[in-house]
Amino acid sequence: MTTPIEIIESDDPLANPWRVALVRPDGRPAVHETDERYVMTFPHLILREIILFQVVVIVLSLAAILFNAPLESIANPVETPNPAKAPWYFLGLQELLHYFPPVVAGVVLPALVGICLVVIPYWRVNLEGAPLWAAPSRWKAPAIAASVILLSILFAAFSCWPIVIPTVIIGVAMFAAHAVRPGGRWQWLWGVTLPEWIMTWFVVIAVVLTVIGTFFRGPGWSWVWPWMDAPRG
Amino acid sequence: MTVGEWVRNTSVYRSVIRHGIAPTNRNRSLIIFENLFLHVHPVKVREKTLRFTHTFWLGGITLASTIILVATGILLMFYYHPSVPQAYRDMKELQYVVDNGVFLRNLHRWSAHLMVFSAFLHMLRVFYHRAYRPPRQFNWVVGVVLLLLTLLLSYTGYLLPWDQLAFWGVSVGTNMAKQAPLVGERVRFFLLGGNIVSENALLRFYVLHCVVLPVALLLLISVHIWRVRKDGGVQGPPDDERRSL
Amino acid sequence: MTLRRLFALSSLAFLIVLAFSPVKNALRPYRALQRQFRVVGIARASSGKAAEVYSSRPIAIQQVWIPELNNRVDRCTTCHLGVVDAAMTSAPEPFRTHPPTFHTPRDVQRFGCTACHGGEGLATDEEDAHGTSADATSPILPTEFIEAGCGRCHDAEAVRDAPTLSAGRALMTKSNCFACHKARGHEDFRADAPPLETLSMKTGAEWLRRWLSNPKAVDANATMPNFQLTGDDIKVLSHYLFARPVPPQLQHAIELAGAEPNGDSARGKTLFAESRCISCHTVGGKGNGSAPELGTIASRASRGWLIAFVRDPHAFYPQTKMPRYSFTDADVRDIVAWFEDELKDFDAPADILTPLRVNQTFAEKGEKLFKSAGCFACHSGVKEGERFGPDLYGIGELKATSLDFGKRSDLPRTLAAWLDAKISTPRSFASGLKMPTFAFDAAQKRAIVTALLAIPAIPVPDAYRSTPVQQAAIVPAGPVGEIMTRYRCLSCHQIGRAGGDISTAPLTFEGSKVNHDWLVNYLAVPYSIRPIIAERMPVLKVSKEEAGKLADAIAMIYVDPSTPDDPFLGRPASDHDAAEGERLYTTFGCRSCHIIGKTGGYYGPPLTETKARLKPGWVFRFLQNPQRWRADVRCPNYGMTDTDALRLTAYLETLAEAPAVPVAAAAPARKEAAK
Amino acid sequence: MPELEGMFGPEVEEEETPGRRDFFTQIGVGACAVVAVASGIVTLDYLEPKVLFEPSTTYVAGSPLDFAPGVVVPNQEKKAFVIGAANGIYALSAVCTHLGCITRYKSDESAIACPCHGSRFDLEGNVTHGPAPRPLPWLDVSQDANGNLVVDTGIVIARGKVFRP
Amino acid sequence: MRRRSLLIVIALVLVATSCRRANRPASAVAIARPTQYELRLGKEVYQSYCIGCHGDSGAGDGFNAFNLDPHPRDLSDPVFQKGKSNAELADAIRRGGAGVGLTSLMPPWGHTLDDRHIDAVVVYIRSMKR
Repeated sequence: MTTPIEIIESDDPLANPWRVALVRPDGRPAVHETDERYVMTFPHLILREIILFQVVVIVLSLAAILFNAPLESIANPVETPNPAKAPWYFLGLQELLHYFPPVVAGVVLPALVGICLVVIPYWRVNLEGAPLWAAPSRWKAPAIAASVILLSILFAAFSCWPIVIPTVIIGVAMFAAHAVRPGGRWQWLWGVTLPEWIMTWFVVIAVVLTVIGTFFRGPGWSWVWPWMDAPRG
Repeated sequence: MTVGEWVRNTSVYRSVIRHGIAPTNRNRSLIIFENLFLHVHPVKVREKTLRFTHTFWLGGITLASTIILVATGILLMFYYHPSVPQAYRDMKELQYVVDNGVFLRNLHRWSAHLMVFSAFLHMLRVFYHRAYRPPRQFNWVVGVVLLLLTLLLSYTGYLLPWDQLAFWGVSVGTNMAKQAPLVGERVRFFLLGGNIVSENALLRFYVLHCVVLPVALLLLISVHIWRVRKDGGVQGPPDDERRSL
Repeated sequence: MTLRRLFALSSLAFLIVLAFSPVKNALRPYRALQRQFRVVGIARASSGKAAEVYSSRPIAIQQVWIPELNNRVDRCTTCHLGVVDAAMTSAPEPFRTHPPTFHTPRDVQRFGCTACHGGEGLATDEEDAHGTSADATSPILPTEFIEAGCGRCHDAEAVRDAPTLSAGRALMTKSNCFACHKARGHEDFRADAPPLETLSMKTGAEWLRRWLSNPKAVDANATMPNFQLTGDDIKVLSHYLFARPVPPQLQHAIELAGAEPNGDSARGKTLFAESRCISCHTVGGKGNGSAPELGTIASRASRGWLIAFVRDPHAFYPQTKMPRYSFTDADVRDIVAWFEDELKDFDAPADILTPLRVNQTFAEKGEKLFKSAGCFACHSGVKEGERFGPDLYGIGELKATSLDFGKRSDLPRTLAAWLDAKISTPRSFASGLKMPTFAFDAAQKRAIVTALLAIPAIPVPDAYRSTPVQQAAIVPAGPVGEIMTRYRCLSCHQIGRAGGDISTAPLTFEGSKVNHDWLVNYLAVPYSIRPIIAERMPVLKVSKEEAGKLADAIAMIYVDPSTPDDPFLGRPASDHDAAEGERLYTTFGCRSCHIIGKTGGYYGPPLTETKARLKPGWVFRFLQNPQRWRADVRCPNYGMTDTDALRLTAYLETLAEAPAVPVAAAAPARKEAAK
Repeated sequence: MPELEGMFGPEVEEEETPGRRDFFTQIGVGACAVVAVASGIVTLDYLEPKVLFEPSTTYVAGSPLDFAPGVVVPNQEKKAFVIGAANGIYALSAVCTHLGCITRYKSDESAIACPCHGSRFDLEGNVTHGPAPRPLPWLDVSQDANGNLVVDTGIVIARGKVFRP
Repeated sequence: MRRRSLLIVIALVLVATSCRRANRPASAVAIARPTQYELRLGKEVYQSYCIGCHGDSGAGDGFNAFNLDPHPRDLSDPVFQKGKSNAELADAIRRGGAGVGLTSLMPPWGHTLDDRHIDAVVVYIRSMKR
């Protein structure tokens, strides 16, 4: 029983019994590959899944043993803690509220993000996956530069530096990608598509805002350094 | 004959598990397709999808934390009364009286954070691996809705301990919802069952957290996972440009 | 690392990590303590059967659940297992029996533990239950302030077994805390600080400057705190106070009095001593101290003002506790003449009583300061809703984390330390704070902190509140009432629960106690009933007619219905009874405290004049239970039978001499007693 | 299905020796089984309430002097009767032995009647009429430190055991 | 199988020992000292009722002592303290001098003070030992 795993590569349906039918590439499901190594789901995948589950439980249990879930004093509608913070995943939004009118920060921007996420797979530019500078065109560079500058100015008008700074950095990086030489250490930068640039921009902003909201905001939503004692309010 | 063998020879055992235990490919295949839950898997998988960097197992982590959340959540419900001030006192009871209560509550809380976090990372992974492309467009949308549901679940659960953190977190959150033009006020009114965060709000959040949202989540998770299989299994990094349309 | 090895390892880790919580749970400290308690209990058990009870105790969480008391759940007895177990007296903590108090052990099921002690009743581990961590929701009350626990239910009374709490409450009232701060039960509080209308004719700018910069330094009896006013503040306040118009009648009276000829200083000195002014005032620190020090009175108030004031204090100061003595005009002139001769600050500058020339601009500034500094709260009274300082509601249950420690980084982060600092040096927390500085000593501070800690966030339910019968003092209307008001009987005597605490003789049932004729004489010329107490009732110069009216009213109104007029029920006591009573007097050892004839102790009043002074029914009831009317009467209860009490009464009723031992004979004992 | 055997290809083996592989598998499966069984037990332990918020089964019925022979004092809340007898005092459960309705005392007939299905009991709890299958149980009566009667509805005692104060 | 169970046992023991808390009650035989509360109560009672004859320090030199014959007991005397048990002291306070065969000048306090006050006074008297 010491024979190594034998991978059967064959188009013979009898030798590859999991493949019930062959379908054409333009149909569904899109199963194209015939030249890959296959292994039995049991035990290879199942065991990994079990281990994954166990590891997740172990990590969470250790967290549960070491750190108690927060529980403050009973809710008191007349005593507002300062600052009153939403759960951490909403703190980016709450931070936005600091800069923009409530309608913009609380409704327009989240709704925009939600819509954007939903429509991603239905946009051609997302599906093509061509690097940003792959197809040179006359209007592309000026349009991107204009967008970055306009967005920067727009957000700067609200003094929303946590958005302006990432915007400028991403903008600079986009043009830097244009300049990278193929074959160098930075080649991957050239391969980044426009949707990826936008998503990165969004993620960086979300992370920056959330981190600021979580750690750098004290009483009255004023700026505090997390390693200093926050003044009691 | 060992006890194990005897058990495996009983007709009851054989009515439930129809395959042998010898490590043959046939038995291993039967394990998969004779099991409702494993049936979502194919009998064989592409070896490279097992690589860690293929998916970073982020969907699996999210699912694992969901399972933990359901299990611990059901147990916690046994000791929870959605009323003021008993809800808060129940937290203390879990901590001081109920055996392992504080462990389960911690586990539930941290799993919830992990679920939000890993679901978000999962979405990013799928995006950067361009795994939303056809035929997976619909599953991407399902995933976005799942992320939203995850956030809502975490948020509704946030109020249930009825402590200062919960109360003011939810007050701030629902006031953000109030900003929506036209419907904002109504949405908040319906969500809270009133104009203030009160016992009504606690009950509504409880029902949403324990019934409405979990049912929706589990249904959509089934769709999501089923579609993973139907759309050709997990999709890793787009190294294979043949597949781009 | 192969997959299976990984699986084996992660499964083991899975098992170990998951086992953590149940094992930790099984090893919770209270379980170990309960096992330990079994051992301790068996070692201390008096019988095999008792030991059996200890050894069969289940290991389980114990709790006292009181739905009626804010749904309180106290699990303290999970570890403090011997709280009501008499066998655990002097056992090691946490098993020790609760020290006996009025409510323990009998009321443990009724109140639980945290109602008095604070702490987190739901908790089953030491740290959380005692709330020792800085952010604990409900820290346990330190033993030092434990009487605060009594005050949660006894929220409006002096509690006999809680002297610190009672002292704190009395001190807060006396210090006029409630003039500025709102507190439950004190909504109608009115400070009785003197009105300032006649100040410009009473004193001078220099004296006022000294007073405002530190009242206690001028007069140790001052209740006014130190507002830490700057020189400018004092200047503008002085201008404002001197600018206030004097009511014409008083102005007239003061001016007339100032123009009267000088009196006889020597006679004034005698009168002053006779009148026992030091029952309330002090002279050179000697005296009761509840009224101003008179040692330098002539450097404090002008002669005219003093004469006019002593003649009719109530016209100047309606809320004053000072009686209006029935002095003649000459008497007052003489007394003030003695003041002018002797009771003077001889080091003071000559112009200490020179009035200020008012500058109107300063006076206007001063008026603003009078309001902004809060002077008006005591001196003009405040309307409801205008209290100056923060509310005291719930101050006893503030969380340490919610307190503003301001600049005081030196303090421990506890409520008690914060309160203590607030009443010691209120302005040290931040600049611009307005609370003045009181000069409390350590014991007083402890008492006030105790009283403050007794103010709960949520009052206990009514069923648990001890609500003493709030009976107002019954003071008859009409002429007798006027006499009683004039002589301010209630400043010293208690009637019911109202009245002052200077006299040890409440008037509530005085009519049942003393004979009418004796009382008439006593009111006219009071003397010291108890030789060891030098303080006695002041000689108010009550006329015979007034004394008669008062005695009539007392005999009629202040009567205890349960005290018989005639304990002998119509069968007069025989000589034999009296003889038996005399024997009992010796048997009981009454002479260790009382004087009859020439021998006996100075602790109680001499009994030589019993027949003249006391009614037999009262003596009889008193002998049966001396603490019947006042719980703090020192005479022991001998548990006498009715016959014995009656015989002793019969004996005491034979005693009708004048006091055998003159007051002065007891002089050596006085100093002791004054302590 | 032996004919299908070939479709699955030969058995797949890994590089390890069977003994080692078995050992690791057994450790893994064994640990998982222990976790499964233990979590079941721990869950049961978790579900067992450790403290109860239930009203006490005892109550103070009053002074023994209040129970002259023939006096019947019902307690609606605690579902019991305290009855004075010639030779002492006893307590009866007021819960009908038929279907658990609360019986009532009819003073004019000196009987205990159940409003639901017409069962009747005499003052010693014996069934005199109706569907009740058993007599009303007698409850424990004792005296506290103040001399008051304490009834414990949680303790059933032998019939006829009258408490003598 | 044996190795497996051994491993599990070792693991469990490790877990068990690592989370044991050092929270042990004092030994069963130790006698606790009087609480501050008892001392305070005892002092209050003493100063109300006893100080007149027995004096501030218990030396029997109260202001009323001069007229008493026999003289009040010196409560701070170590010999006296050693010779009397707490129960005897409490009994003398409760029943008075006459009750325990001594002078009737020491009154009985049993009807005035309850047991906890008397016990507290005894505790306080013990603290006055020279």
